[in-house]
Amino acid sequence: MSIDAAWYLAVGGIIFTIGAIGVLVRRNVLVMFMCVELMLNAVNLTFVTFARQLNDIGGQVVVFFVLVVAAAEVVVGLGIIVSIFRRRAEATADDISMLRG
Amino acid sequence: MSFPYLTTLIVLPAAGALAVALVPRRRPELVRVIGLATAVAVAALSIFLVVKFEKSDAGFQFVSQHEWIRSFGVSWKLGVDGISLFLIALTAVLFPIALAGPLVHRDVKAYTAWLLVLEAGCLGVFLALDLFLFFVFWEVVLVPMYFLIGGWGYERRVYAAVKFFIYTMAGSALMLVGILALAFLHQAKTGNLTFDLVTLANDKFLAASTAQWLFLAFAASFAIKVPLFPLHTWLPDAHTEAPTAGSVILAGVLLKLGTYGFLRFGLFLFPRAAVDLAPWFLVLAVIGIIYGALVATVQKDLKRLIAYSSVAHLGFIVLGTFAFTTQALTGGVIQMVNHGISTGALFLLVGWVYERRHTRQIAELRGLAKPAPVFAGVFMVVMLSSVGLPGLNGFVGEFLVLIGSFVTRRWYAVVATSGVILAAVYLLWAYQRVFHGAPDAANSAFPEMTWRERAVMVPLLGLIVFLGVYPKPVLERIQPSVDNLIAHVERGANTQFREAPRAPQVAEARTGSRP
Amino acid sequence: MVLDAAWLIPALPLTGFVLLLVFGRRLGDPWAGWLATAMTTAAFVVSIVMFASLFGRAADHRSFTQALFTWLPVGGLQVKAGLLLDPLSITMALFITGVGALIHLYSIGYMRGDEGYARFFVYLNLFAFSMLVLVLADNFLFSFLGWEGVGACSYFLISFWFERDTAASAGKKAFVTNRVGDFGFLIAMFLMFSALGSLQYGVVFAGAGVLTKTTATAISLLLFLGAVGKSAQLPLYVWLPDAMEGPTPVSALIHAATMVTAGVYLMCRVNPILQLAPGALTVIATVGALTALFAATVACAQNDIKRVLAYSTISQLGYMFLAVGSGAYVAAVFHMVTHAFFKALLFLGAGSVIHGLHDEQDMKRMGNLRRYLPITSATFIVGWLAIAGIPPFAGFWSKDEILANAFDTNKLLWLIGLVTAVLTAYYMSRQVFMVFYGEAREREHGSEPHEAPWTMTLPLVTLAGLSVVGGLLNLPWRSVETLRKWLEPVFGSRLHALDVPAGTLWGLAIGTAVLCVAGIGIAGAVYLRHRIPEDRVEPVVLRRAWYVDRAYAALIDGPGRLLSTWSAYVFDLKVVDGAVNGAGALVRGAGDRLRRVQTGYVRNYALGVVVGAVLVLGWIVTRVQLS
Amino acid sequence: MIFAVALTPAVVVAQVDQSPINLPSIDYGSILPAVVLIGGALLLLALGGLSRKRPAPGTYALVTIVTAGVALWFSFKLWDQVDANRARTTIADAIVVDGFSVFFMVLVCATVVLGALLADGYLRREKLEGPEYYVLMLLSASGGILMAQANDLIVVFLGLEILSIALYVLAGYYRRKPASQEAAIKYFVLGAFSSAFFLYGVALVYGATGSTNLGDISGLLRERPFTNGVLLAGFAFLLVGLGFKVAAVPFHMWTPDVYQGAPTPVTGFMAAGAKAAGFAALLRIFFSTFGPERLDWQPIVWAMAVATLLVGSVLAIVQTDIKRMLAYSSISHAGYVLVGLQAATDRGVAGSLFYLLAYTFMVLGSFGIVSLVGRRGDEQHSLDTYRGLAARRPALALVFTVFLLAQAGVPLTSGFLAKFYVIGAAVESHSYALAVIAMLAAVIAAFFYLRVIVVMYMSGDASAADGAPEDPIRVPVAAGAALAVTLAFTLIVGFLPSVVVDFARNATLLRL
Repeated sequence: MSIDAAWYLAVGGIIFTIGAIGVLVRRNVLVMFMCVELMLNAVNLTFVTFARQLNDIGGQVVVFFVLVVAAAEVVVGLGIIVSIFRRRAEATADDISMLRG
Repeated sequence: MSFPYLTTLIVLPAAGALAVALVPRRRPELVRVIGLATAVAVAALSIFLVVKFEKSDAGFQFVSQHEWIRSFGVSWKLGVDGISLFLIALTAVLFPIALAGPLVHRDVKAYTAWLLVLEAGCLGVFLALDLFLFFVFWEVVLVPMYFLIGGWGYERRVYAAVKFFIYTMAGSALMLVGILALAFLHQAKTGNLTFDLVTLANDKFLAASTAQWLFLAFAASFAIKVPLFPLHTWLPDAHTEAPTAGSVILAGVLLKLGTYGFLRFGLFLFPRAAVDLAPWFLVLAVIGIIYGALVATVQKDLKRLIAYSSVAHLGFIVLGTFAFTTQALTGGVIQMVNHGISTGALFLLVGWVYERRHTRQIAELRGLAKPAPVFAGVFMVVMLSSVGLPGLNGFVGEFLVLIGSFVTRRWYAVVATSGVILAAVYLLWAYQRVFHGAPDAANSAFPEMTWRERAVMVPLLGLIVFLGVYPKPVLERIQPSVDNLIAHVERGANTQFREAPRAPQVAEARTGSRP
Repeated sequence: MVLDAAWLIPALPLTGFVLLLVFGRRLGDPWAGWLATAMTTAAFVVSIVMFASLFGRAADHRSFTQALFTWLPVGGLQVKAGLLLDPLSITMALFITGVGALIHLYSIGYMRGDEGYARFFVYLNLFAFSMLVLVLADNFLFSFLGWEGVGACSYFLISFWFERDTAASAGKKAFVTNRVGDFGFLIAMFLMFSALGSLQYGVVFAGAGVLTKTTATAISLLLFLGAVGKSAQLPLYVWLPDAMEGPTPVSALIHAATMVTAGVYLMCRVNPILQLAPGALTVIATVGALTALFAATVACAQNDIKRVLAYSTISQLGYMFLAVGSGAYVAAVFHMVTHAFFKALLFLGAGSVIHGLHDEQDMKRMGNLRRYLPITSATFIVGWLAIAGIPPFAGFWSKDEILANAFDTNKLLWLIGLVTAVLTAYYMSRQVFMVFYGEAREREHGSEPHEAPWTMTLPLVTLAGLSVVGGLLNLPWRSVETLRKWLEPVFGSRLHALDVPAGTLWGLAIGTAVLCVAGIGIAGAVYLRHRIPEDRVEPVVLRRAWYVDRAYAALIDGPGRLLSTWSAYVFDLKVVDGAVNGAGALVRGAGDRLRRVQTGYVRNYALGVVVGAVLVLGWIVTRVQLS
Repeated sequence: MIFAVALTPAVVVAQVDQSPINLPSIDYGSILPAVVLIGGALLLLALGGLSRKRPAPGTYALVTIVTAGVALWFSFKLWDQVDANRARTTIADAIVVDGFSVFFMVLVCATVVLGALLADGYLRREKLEGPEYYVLMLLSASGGILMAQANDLIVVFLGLEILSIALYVLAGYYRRKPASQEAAIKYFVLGAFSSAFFLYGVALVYGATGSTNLGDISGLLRERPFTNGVLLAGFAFLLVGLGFKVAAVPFHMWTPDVYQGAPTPVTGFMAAGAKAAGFAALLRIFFSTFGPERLDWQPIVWAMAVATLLVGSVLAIVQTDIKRMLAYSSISHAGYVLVGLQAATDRGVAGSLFYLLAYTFMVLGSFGIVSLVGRRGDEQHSLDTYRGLAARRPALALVFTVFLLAQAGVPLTSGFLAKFYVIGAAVESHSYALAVIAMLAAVIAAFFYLRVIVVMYMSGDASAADGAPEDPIRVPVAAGAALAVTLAFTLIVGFLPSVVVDFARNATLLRL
């Protein structure tokens, strides 16, 4: 059976949305970060789908770059998060709100 | 090309300011000397210009033009005509007086430097013939005045300074948009982008409504500076809180920037719009005359009182501006000069009162004429010139404005004339409360005018009398340019303004036999 | 040629003014006074010379203009500082400088020892200069210069003793009230300029023909408004009684002899325009007559020796306007001159009384002074008879001429004039009886009243003489109507020609004289014989001058102050400035509110991003549908 | 090597269905500035890692400055090339060498130089020496340049990430300070979040046009502008992503917190460099590439500009922390640059460029002073610290005043001309309302700049709150030099702007 490409796009969009909502609603920094990753992967899915549609390899190649970049982000991000939680035992994103106004 | 007098006129005070800034802090006397010397030099140069000025020539003289920012079509263009000539002289004369008159003890260096920067700015506004250049100076003026008020003013100085800065800047914000719009619309029509006043000076290429909007954009800024009736509230605060020199310059020069703007830019750039919208400004002007006088009557603070009197006096100038007759406009211009002299002198005197008694509250002053008759006498003369007593300078401008506007704007002139009565009321009443009556202990020790103060007042008194008795040399230099402007407006608005009938100038013919 | 020296007339007092301004203090008492007097006297001499050389000319060539310099040349408006010498102006100049010189002389003695001695004569000379400019100017504006100048001087001199609050306010009151009149003067000039394009007397009068009746009337009435202010007529007279706060010579010179007559002079000067506005003439006559009566009634109940004279001045000025209104310009000028003589005399007499009694002004505290002040009382009595209209004193003739003209033009106004004449006789007699006759009243300061020095008595005597013979100027016989003939060229046909049978005229004259005597009789009955208690004939309403001042306070001063206070402290601060500060507060408030959005929570910021994205997408959607 | 990576996708895209694969000739000359910066970064790493004893103080800064200087020099070389023979694309159309990109190279390199000058003294004062700071700065700078040079959305994305990731770390560089950490985490989470949006946008555009190459896309749109939902949605997401980087409302909320929390020199660098890079991409993508579609995005930019102007100035008024206040003011500055973009004319873009240049120097100067007044611990940023500064340090106060007035747009400073330029563009394209709003925003903004001046000059008691005398304000030579340069630029350009104005104009005209 074949599934219309539109569905893939839809799935991508939905996942992206879920990720975004996740960032909005979750308190745990790590989880928020994962949600961002989720969004990126949704984008990957979209890329691949389009690549298929257009029958153009470029879109698929992009995915690799995205993965690389994501990896880099993970490294840096975790570094930062760790350095924070070294001083605060448990902390939610909302505790990090001394700068405001 | 000839010597760039006008550029020098601007550069000189700026250089003076720089020089002052380089003098070490602990040499205030040196600072004073340099500052005064510069100001006097500028004054001398301006006098020289007045003498050298070709009185029959209605156009711009001593023009100096250099390219400045090519891609904006901006050029450094300066020029003088009859309208600006005496405002420049006024500026150049008032500054040395403002420097020499009141004594400042705190941070003389910065104070002097700012004053000189201010002078450069004011002269620039009066000299600029390029809209961009004009706007630059227009804005630059704010900064030194802001620092003078805020740095050397009285109790609520910060509030006053910020209010002054923001209020006027709000006005010029609109003007900037107006300037740009004008330039670009002109470019759209003619293809070349320029901010040259003379090139842009006719709104033929604009739709009537557009011209009116642009005019209003300019007018907003001028009306605030003047200030016209509902936009005046920054003035009393600024005047009251400013140091004496600040008030002198504010009243003497800065307010004129607004009225000058109306003449040089409002009428010149948008003749049609100016004519169409004239009624609105006439109404505001007349309201200002009456309202300012009414409010001045019950002020408790001398400086506030004079500030409101300025609102009234400036109303006359605006009235004259929008009456479009030779007499009214010429009167308006000379009234600018006269108001500068008289009100400047008044603020100087009030400043000295404050130096002596550390109060400006009318209620706390009384019977000063007893201990200080000369002071009282001088104050009396200045006050009468401000009341508009014939024979003193104040009368000339007011009378010309009124008789001129009566020809075209009969009822406005009539109402405005009643302002003359009110002027007498508030000033005489104030004088009575301050100088008449029996002085109490605090006031009976009021020191008499010092020789330095007399020396400072002499030139002002001289001008007050001279301009009142023999204004001819001034008038005959102003009039050609004014006629020129009126003709320009008539062309632009293609109308013909009413003129008083030309009477045969042969009074003798009938009344007398002159062998 | 001689007339070219005309400029000297105003120039001399001006020089005096300048010199005194600079050296006055060093000259001091009495030299400053002598300098001033010398200057005015010199001016008087010059005036005589001018008069002579003018007199030497043929009647229709007795006019000479001299342009000094151009004052205000702007386009069509070409105002020169020019002098016009013609019978009218030279007449004015003569009695201004003449009486002026006498009063200067008087002041030398009167002001002795005053710390403002030099200052006083500075003002006095300045006044003389301004007054001469007023009458000699050859155009309205230059005249106006003098007009305002005398106003200013009267302000200075009324509030001369500025430490007295009453004096200070009186001065201010005078200036401001005059300004109300000047308003009229100014507008009138504007009208003339916009209609005729000039302010030159010659040009205006020559072209007056083209004026519409309305314009002419408007100009006349506006000028009259000016005159009303200057000459203290209803309703602007209020400043004159208060003006008595000034030194007595000032009252004599400015507020009796010269300045207050400026209004009359102006009206006479503009007679060509008045001629075109019969309505205006009626108004002038009526106002004059009413003022005359009104002031006379008030004068009957005043106790301040100077206030009585002040009201009497107002009343007499009313006569002059009655004359002007009836077209009897010569009569007006005639009365102006004689009045200058006897009223100056009366004031100076009063001054010497006050001087003698150490600044006592209340007549209730005087009496039987003729014992102590022989010269003063004698001269004062002359003045009294003159003003009371007893033949052959000067007042009789001039007043009679006015009444005759009034009788001819308007019976009602004539009647008012007649009543006023009687009242005048009455209240002046009242004054004389209270001051110089009856028994001496109690005086707290025991020192005997003393006669004044010669510098003061000489002017008294001179003026007394003039008050006796002044009538000769214009005796009502065609052959000897000197003044009339002299002024003919100025008024020409516009002068009202009496056509009343001589018999009637005689009847009127005698009748009036008799009634005046009767008035004196009544006064005698009350104040000498005490047949009637005084307070019966001095009702409060009269003592309070019909409550006019109070009405002004209630109707103008009060509301005006209220309006000012409201606009200053409610409208200006709360509304106008409130709006400005409100704008600022608004922005700040917005800032504070927006601030709350910046919670510091990451997720809220993310929400911001998302919301933004959604908005943008929303817009996109609309675009898509559009396409 | 990052840029090596950067090429490949373009290669692929460019040469679909074509075997054998032949790598394109890589014109290193065209990307020399970026290469130099990265080279410098590596050199520093080596220096830091290999040298046994720590080098003389200031060595790192020196190396950085030299590197940036060299890069700057190369940039000017490129400018000459461009000037001589038009703009060109190289490396398989993935990179453009045109006036526009060179302009930003110059801008970014200058930022690095000044940033290094300011950082040196700061890091020593705060005991934070070490090569990492400079390495990160250089890397993120290279990212910025890449964004400006990119001719392919993917390259833009890579540049964006290189820029951002380095900045995340820099923001948290002051490890001991919670504020710094908080700034880092916030910036990081939101940055990643927004770049996800950006990337999604790229994907959608790719889907709609079949290419990520800006040249191809614009070619496509130019022949038949089409409003296809996917494409427009793509715009939308790109706008979100870049709007975040340039701190345009409503994507601005991170700015105040991060600017306040980050070490002050970093804030300066962020405000100048990052913003510039963001705008480089924004201007190129929307003006050049999506130009034909302007009717669709102009209104959005209009709304964003207005919101940015007003929110920035209004919120700045109520701040009491100077860094935070300057953060908001930088937001409203972004608004002005957007005004230039909204005009969507050559004059508009030139205006934006000029504005960015002027702004860079003003803002670096301002934050430079703030970092000095912040004193040890980088804590003293409340307005009260500035009370009576004029009395204690007149020169410093005066310089700061100049920067503040310049930001307020007072004539005879570069700030005025910048405003004049963009407003002019808006007026020229008849968006008068926007022009007026912008000017009014300027008035509001003036209010809080004045507030600082008031505090420095007019709140008399110099003694009060005089930052503890035992800890006076020290102005290191390097920082002094940086201030001198920025001041000179602000004033000279304010009076004789022609050179710089023409630079901006040509940069726009020599655009691909």
